[in-house]
Amino acid sequence: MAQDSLSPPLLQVDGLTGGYGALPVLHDLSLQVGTREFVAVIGANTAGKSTLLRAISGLLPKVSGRILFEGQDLTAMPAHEIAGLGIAHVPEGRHVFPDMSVEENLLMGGYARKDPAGAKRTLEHVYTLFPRLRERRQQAAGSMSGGEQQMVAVGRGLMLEPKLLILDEPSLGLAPLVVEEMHQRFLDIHRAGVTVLLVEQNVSLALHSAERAYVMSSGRIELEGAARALLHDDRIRRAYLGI
Amino acid sequence: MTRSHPLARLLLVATIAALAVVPLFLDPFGYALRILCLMLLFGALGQAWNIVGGLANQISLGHAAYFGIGAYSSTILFGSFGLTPILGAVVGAVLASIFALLLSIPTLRLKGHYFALATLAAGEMARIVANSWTSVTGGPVGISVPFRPEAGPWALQFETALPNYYLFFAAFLIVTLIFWRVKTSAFGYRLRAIKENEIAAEVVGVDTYRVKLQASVLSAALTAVLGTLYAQFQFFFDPDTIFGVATISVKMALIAILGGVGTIFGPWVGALVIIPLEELANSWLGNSLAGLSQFTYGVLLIVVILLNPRGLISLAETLRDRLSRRNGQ
Amino acid sequence: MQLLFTLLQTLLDGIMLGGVYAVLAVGLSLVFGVMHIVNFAHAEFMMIGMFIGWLCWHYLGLDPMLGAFVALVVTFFFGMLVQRFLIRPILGAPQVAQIFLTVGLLFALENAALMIMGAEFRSVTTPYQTQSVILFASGPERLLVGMDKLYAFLMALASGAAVWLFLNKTRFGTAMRATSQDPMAAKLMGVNTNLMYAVAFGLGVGVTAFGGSVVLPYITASPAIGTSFAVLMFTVVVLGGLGSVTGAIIGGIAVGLIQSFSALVLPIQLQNLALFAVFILTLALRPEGLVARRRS
Amino acid sequence: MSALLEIRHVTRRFGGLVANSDVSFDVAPGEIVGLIGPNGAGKTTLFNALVGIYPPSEGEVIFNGQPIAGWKPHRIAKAGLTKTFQNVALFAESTVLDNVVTGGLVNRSLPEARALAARILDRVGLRAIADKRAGDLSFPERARVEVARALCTEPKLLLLDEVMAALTPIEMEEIITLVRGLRDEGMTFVVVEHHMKAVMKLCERLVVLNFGEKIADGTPEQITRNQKVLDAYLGAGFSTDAEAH
Amino acid sequence: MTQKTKTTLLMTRRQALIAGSAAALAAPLYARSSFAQSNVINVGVIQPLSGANAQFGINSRNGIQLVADEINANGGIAALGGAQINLVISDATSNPTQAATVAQRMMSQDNVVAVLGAFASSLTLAISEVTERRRVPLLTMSFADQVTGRGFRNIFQVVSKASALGGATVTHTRDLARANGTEISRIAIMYEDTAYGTAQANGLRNSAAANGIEVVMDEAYPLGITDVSPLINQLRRTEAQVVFPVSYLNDSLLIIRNMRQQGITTPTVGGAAGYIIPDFRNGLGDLSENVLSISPAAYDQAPDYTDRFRDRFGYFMVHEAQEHAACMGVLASALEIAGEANPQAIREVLASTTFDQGWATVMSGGRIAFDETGLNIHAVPMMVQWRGDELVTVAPSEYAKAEAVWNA
Repeated sequence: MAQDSLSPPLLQVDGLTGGYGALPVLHDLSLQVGTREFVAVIGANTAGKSTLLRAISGLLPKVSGRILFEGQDLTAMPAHEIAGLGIAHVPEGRHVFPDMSVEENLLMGGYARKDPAGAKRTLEHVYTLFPRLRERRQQAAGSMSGGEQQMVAVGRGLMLEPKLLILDEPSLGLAPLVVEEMHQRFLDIHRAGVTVLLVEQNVSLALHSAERAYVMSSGRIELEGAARALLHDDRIRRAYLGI
Repeated sequence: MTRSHPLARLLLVATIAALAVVPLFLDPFGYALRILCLMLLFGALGQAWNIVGGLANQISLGHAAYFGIGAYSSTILFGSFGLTPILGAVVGAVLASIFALLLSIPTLRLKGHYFALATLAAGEMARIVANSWTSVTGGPVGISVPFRPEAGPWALQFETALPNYYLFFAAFLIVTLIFWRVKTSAFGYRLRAIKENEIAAEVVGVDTYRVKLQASVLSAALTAVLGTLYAQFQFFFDPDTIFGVATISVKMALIAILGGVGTIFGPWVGALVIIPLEELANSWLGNSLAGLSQFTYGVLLIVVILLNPRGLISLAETLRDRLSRRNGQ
Repeated sequence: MQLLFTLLQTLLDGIMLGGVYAVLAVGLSLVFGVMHIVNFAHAEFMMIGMFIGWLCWHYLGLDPMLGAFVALVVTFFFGMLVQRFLIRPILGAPQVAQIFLTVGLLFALENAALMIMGAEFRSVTTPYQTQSVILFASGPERLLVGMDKLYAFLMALASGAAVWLFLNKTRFGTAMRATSQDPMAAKLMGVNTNLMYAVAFGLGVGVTAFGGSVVLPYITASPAIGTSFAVLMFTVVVLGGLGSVTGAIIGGIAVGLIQSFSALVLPIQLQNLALFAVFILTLALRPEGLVARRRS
Repeated sequence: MSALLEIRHVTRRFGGLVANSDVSFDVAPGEIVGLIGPNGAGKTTLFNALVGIYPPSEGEVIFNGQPIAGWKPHRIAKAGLTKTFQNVALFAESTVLDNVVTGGLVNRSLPEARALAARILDRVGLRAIADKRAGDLSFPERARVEVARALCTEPKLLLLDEVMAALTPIEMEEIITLVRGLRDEGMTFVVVEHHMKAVMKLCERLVVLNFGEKIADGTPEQITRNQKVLDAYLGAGFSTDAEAH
Repeated sequence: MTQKTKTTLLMTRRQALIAGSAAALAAPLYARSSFAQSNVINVGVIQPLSGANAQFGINSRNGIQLVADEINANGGIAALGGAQINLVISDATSNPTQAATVAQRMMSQDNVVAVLGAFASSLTLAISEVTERRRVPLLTMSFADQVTGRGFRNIFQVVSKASALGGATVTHTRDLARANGTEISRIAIMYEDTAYGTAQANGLRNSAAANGIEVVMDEAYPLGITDVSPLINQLRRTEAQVVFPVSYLNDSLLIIRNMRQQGITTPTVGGAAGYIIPDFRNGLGDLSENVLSISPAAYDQAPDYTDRFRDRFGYFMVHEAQEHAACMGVLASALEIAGEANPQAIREVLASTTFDQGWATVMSGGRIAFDETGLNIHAVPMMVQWRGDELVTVAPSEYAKAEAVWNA
């Protein structure tokens, strides 16, 4: 479960500082994700979790520090090239292409693939994982329910056959049953060999799914540890409910 | 204004004094005086546009409609009934206000590009009406202001352009003053609130629809009065010119925007730059190669916007901020 | 009987004309749809296309229907350059700046054309300009369509279909649509959005230039021709819904029909008055256009 | 005492999406009510429905004895109900002072509004930055200007939407003192806040939304023991695990 | 009007003083262009060199340039010691405000003795408001009725009024048809809704009424019309014997081609503008053969002169060039007679002389004389007809160079 300490991590973030305007949201933040690991980042709203993910996938213009993926420095790389390295980022709020059909959305997910021919196979795989999407393949993604849109967003990320799958708040606004279902899929995906970095406000789910977790607050990492251990850590409960 | 620097105030007084005195030393029939007249006219037009375009950020590209209504109203009333253009201007202002009210019903909730396009079309509609309604407007041939020296100054007709100049000067100062009053009054606060965040403005109690309507009507009425002054200065106009998209609507907006949209001195700077620039381009390049002057004009426009999308006056503001900071602010 | 023929002929004229408006406006719609920029200089690219078509006809003997392809290619690359150096820097700027930069571009292009091509009206001569197809005849009444209009209409249809296919059936086109709908997500998929913007602008002006060449057999080229089409193009695009290809086609046909049918009840002189009234009302009542997008 | 605000079966739909469903509760004069719930629970939507930005699709809102559902926001503001914005919606190009003055114009003349704004700036602790451009402020400063602008409309009831996000504990303490003080002068508050510590400290009563529905209403002590609330916040399973521990 | 000039003279002493001192201060600036010091006479030329009318403005400029160059090459104005004509040419940008500003500039800075221009009547009317007040003669070929209809003393129009052009179109057409055994009783008029189109259509309409001819179609259409089908559909349903389209080139081509498409062979008589320029022939090819049009002047009336234009510029002397050349010719003659480069002296000569020398002879009748409104009393509208690449005068009979072909 713990990462192999001998091999270098898949993703390594060192001393990351950055934000949108003059004021940094992230302060000297460091974390790492090993190959085939399932890592969660949890923390209250405005802790800077999404900002961290945006920095990794190149959407944040001004960052200092270092982000290494398979030894390659991402800090100066434009977002569209980062996708080509095998990082699929499923953004918060789903961001499906609303006027496109489900299938078009999914195919867009494979846009950066080196082997466009393999997309067909992956599409089948995604449909197997989310049968609902197969049923609705011709429907405009914007007209679907929140849960279905989330499936599209995740499926779209998988279409890249990513080395690293970044999931930003995938349970936001979804009904509890759908959330459970979704997390089962994440576990399936991880079991199939994909490295997962998950940001999740549902602490319980996040810690049940992940192997290891970071707790963020005010743009810094406050805690780090095995997910199971954190699950029983009273500090988290206090941080969230203020009791 | 509250933040004005003493140097700026001095500059302002000096400018006004110069504008008041300099024409006395110019050829009263001359070219220089005409250019000054046009600068003041278009400065005032830019300022009138600024009330709705600058303060409320409703980018109108149809203000020529009001300008034309003002020009046609006074000219037709003067020609047919001998009504003094002073009253004609009032009628024009009322008609332009009504047009603004009617136009606001479908357009006032539109924003940005959509508002610009709708007003553009409205200006064109006014032109088509003036062009087709030959029995009233004289149609496409245009209309000449009848010359009636016997009517005296009541006809707003003068042998030299000097009285016209002072009329434009007064209009320019009055419109500027109105703009300043609007901007610094409760009304101005509301307009700026709408410009910067319409929903937030509503939530803190601004009746956005009503405020925008008031601004449109005020701007339309002022523009119409300037239309009358223009007619009495130019003596001849036709629908294509007076309702022109490029010659009036866009130019008005351009003057306000190039100078610095929503600022009190924006239209001053805009008129000061654009009118002479057009003239210089025309007089230097007008005959060297057909189109070169207009081409240069277009390129300059592009360059200015690429260099500073917020307008020329923001350069001055940066300078002023630096000055005031040095003064220990 | 005569009334029926009149109505049918009017319908036919409106559709033929509307098809041409559609191809002229598809490009404008594309540019707006992908970049959310209203390009006031767009009609100038039609003028450029007309001149390219005319030059091809005059010097190479190419029919304008073929010259249209040359116009498309040339303006495509020209448009990419314009996008890179003029439009991209103002993508995030206030709308006023966008409006007036493209107005400046309008002045510059029109007068550059005047300097290069001179002020003469340039017209082509083709055999089919004076021919027509009689679809139906009964006694003195005839239902006919001019060959020049028919060719232009078919070319318009073909190019509209090609753009549609490009956007919907190719990988690149799909990426372009993705960029228009959610540029952030598109970036995450590995789409070079800057490239998409450049290509969308190039293609947008290219298709309009194509349309310019296609109408050359019945509209004369001159540097000022763009201005007379500018408002018309915007009307088409707004009626159809800014940013949608099918919308532009439907908007084009709608404008064609409004113009041709208004001539039955109003003096032709007022045909644009009717059009603009419809235009403003559409903006007010359905700012998303007659063809609403599926997004809720 | 009768309620200042009565929310009766309010439902708000966007197309097919139901953002609020049959929400009912009252706010008494002088109360500080916390409105909490996980992200996406519909708290901001409810605020927007109350102040008229997106009026309720169904249901009634009685404010100060008047049915206000369907009124335009400016009229509701004039009646004494306004809100702050979660993603601060200041007039960015205007100064802090001008932002606040604008709020004061709802029921006052400009000079009066200026005087009031000056007093409010003092009270909220913004006097030193009164002439700064609002767009240049730091996030915590902006949140305070939001509050000051809303206060300048002299509301009877103020809806505060996450004004304490990203504040330091000391700054939070200042806001809490401010709100308490204003309450003591007769104002009423409904507060949406993610920072639970602050919510628990500030509010006497909490209303919890989840998936657009009200799931709990009670004192902070009751709420923290409410299983439904714990499930909503931490996910089913967390609390049991913690309890077992 | 006399009142007006009187008041002009009533410049107060103070103003005169100020103006004088200002002029003295500014004098060095004007030195380069002052006619008093060097032997150069400045003549203002204001034309639309850009915008929609640019082509005609450029043609006009070419015509004027040709004449001025000839005068200068032949030793300039003899009466002024061989003074050279210096053309001060400016672009009116198809915008009347700009045209007036340019006129003002020429008078203030270049001391022009006269202004020539400006093709479009809207521009000319705007310029005339300035020239009238500055009392500088304005010579023009614009023909809207208003140009000479306002009692101005300093405007001189070398061509007939639009109403006269329209009238002549109808009468000449009737006569030509009658000579071929057809009596015209029903006509159709279609015109663009510009100053030019409306004015000429007015003449057509009035003349038809005066001659008892029924106007069965009378339709204005917007400038820049993209589809003339509705017009031609309407024409098809009328029983018109002749159609009179008044339009610029684009619409002319559209109308003729669309008529041909619909198989309509109704004889077409154009209203100058688009119908009598080389581009009409270039655009229509053989279809242009035998198309009739009215023209304010015809180049085949004075081939000796107009061929020089063709030699220099490579196309036949279009009417606006010819008429503007006549303006320049008249002005040169007036300078010779006046013997001084003084605008008012020139005005007096223009108002009182019959010009029958040099380029003044290229106008119909071979001479030019202005009546008290400034209208050339010898101007006669010509009916011209396309023969191959050339236009030939076919009416009135005393000017005809060939027999008209009816029913083209």
